Amino acid sequence: MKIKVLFFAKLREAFQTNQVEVTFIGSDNKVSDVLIALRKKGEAWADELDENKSFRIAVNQEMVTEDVTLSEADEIALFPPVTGG
Amino acid sequence: MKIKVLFFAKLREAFQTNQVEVTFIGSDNKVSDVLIALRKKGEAWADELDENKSFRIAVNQEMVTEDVTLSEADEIALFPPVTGG
Amino acid sequence: MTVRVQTEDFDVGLEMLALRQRNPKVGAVASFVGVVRDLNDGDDVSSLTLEHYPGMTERSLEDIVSEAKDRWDIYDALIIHRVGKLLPLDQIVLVLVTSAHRGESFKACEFLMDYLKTRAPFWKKEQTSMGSRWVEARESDASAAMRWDKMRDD
Amino acid sequence: MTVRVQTEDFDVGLEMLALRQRNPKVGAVASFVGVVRDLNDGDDVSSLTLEHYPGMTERSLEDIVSEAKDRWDIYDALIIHRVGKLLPLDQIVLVLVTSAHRGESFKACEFLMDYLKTRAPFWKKEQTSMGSRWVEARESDASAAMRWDKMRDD
Repeated sequence: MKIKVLFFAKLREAFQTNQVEVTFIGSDNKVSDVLIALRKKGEAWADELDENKSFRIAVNQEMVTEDVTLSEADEIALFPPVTGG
Repeated sequence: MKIKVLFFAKLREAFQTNQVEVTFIGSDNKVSDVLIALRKKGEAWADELDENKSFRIAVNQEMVTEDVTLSEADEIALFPPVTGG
Repeated sequence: MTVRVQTEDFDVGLEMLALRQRNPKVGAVASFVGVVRDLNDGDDVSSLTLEHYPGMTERSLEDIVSEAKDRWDIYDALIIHRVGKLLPLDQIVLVLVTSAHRGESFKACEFLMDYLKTRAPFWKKEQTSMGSRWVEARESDASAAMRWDKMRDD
Repeated sequence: MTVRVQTEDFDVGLEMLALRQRNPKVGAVASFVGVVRDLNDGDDVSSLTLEHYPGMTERSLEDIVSEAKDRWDIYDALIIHRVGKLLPLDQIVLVLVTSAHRGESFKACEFLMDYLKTRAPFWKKEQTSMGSRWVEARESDASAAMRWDKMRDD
């Protein structure tokens, strides 16, 4: 299962990329599994996606919590708390 | 003591005038004394200024209650509850 | 000028720009525009005539603006109220408030409208297919204004 | 269109006219404009860059407008939010709401701003004399939005 993960704002800058693809063997993966995989990509990743950091998660453009189960072709996005308006 | 009384909106129409002058002998007159004098001017006056009617009183352009004591040259105004905005 | 009573129409965009551009610390502009509706209490309204008490009107509006400035951390406020004959879709009243953050300007703007509705000496007369009639004061306006009195006591 | 995300500036007066003139039953127009301030947290801001999540932004704004229409008796709402580089005094966001009576449009307008501030994926980066920095989310925005959640439960 391939999952596209987008990054915005401070996370995009910290990871020096605006998206990555995460591949899983098997199904029933959750957002939390994606986070675990991403934290292994390096210090900036482990730091910014630490459980104590307040980042937001969207799946298919809806904000969700990390216990959401993913389907093939889902679009995940990770970003800081929003500051528009 | 001469007191000028202005009327607005429905009261102006009912009394067919936008102002009258009320003359009192002596001082220490209150707004309520003016109302008593005005009610004697005819049926429309007695009717519109009846105690049960909800009209508003301003003295020198500030809304007040009828127990306010008047001074020479005060400007009284009587009008319906306001409906601007 | 903080308050204007006039027969002419007003341009919301221009008034807003003029009010906020004075001050680069303005982060929030709340506004309210009242408009003549073509229907009131079930009858078609063909036009509206607004009468006021010259002198007292300006004074009461200025008092209301002062009170808003005492209560909330706002920079500026503007009230424009039209008088004379108005037609459906015409603008009647504009209230503008500027502040650093939005909460203050929202509250002050609503307060200004609520107080204006019960304290500023304007009277509306409607021309309908059933003839002319003075608009009756609404109980809901009195209670809207009273919310703020209560808040002050808290 | 109910929501627009754009780099260009907007004209509040024109947008207001377009929204309200569709409907002669509109008696009230509440609006809010957010403006770039030249100062934030004590530092001079020379410019602001607004990033967003294309697609999700429009969708979240439309959801917020739908929710406002479910909650209050309003006719129409419009949200315009700018992205890209902005300077002090530039307009950032416009929220417009029309209704028959003022209470509904005031409430819906403030609700739209509060929800937008916590739910719509925009991020501000400030350029100051001390360098660039991402604006931190405010706790006060989270609690402003939570007021409405609470109200719904009541």
